[in-house]
Amino acid sequence: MSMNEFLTDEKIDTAALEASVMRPSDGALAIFSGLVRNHHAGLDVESILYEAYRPMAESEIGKIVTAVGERYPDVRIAVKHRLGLLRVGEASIVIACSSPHRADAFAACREMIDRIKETVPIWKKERTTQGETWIGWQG
Amino acid sequence: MSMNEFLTDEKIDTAALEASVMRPSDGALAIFSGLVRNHHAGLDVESILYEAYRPMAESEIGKIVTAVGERYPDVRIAVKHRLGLLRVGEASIVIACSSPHRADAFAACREMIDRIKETVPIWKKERTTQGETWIGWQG
Amino acid sequence: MTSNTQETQEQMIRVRLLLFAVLRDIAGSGETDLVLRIGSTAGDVWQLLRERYPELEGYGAPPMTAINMEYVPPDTLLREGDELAFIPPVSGG
Amino acid sequence: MTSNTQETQEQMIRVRLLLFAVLRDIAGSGETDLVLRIGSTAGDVWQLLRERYPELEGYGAPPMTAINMEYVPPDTLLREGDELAFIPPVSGG
Repeated sequence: MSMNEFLTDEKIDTAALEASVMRPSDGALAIFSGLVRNHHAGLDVESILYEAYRPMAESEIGKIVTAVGERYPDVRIAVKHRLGLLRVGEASIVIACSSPHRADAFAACREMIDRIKETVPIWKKERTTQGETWIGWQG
Repeated sequence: MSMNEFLTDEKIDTAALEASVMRPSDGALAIFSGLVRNHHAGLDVESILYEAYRPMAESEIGKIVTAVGERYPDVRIAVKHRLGLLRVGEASIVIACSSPHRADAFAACREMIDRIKETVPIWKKERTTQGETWIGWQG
Repeated sequence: MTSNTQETQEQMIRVRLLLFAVLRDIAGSGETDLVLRIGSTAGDVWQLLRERYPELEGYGAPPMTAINMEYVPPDTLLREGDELAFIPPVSGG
Repeated sequence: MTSNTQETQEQMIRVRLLLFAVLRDIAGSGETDLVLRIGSTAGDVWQLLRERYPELEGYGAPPMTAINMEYVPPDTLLREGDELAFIPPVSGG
């Protein structure tokens, strides 16, 4: 596991991710981008700060790539999650899944984002017009 | 219906498609690209020629965009299908679906490509090492 | 595919036939102007094509049929000025 | 959070505690070295945190717990040199 395989502090280079998965045998490429929205829970969002337990987040994303790759052996998967301060409209995550056939590419891409949102130790703090809040903590 | 809303003879500009659908309220962007594969039915594919009944193809894609948009009212949809001679690895179609939430973006993107493959009058002729064949015709 | 010159113009309609992809290759031409008897259907034109082009003999039923860029059943009556297209199985995407 | 200096070093273990996001903000620090009795569990450390930080009082059960970057149940025994992290509900993606 490289320390910077799946996490980045820079704008995500979607074209590079795509190029890293596409093979001549692929007929389908599914890309998912998570974007910073301008609203959440009725509030106007100005920006989001993403923070991670970095080595564990790298490890957990790696496990998910492996697990989803085993379920869809024809699919090649790449993923980058951005950390730091993001503005509305910027991508926090991009997942690229290429496959000979589209059903697997879509399914793998969907499973990737669903699992990443469940277990990877990354947190976001929203800055809204009402102040700053860590999302997910009910304290 | 513009004559060149959904069809193009040029390389598809995915970034422009993305930009055309993304709104500040969107948290998810799903992109599907159909790629020319290097194999089909056991043969090595060198290139594919795409041909369309152009005005009807524009009309049919427009109907699909409308129908899928009605099923997923929060999703904004853009699509381009390329015509002419394409090489292995090039994109024949790109569909971009943005939405506040990812489930709708994925579902709309998947329905778009499934429906386009069913009814839009576009045909491909594969050039393989064994010669040229129109795909789909069992004559 | 040709007009019957014995009949009067009032009993005839003009239809533009479009053929694509494998059908155009078989017919050698993508666009043909037809003069047909009133009452002719899209399916009747398909039968004319089958009689002219032996490659189509195996296809009793027409492929998908469009009139004026809308899919229609093959028994749809043709009208003056219609644009008729036979749509081989599509393979876009 | 502090060692009991009455006990010998042999009965104690050193553990590095990592806190993230809202937990770090509450604790005021993201990394703390703990000296704990042998036999301490991750859950025991969570109870220490609750006693020290009133903001955590409502949370009897710890959030997700990781030792050496692997999720574990809260009753997992800590060992010398472990890296312990409490993982508030994640919100990545």
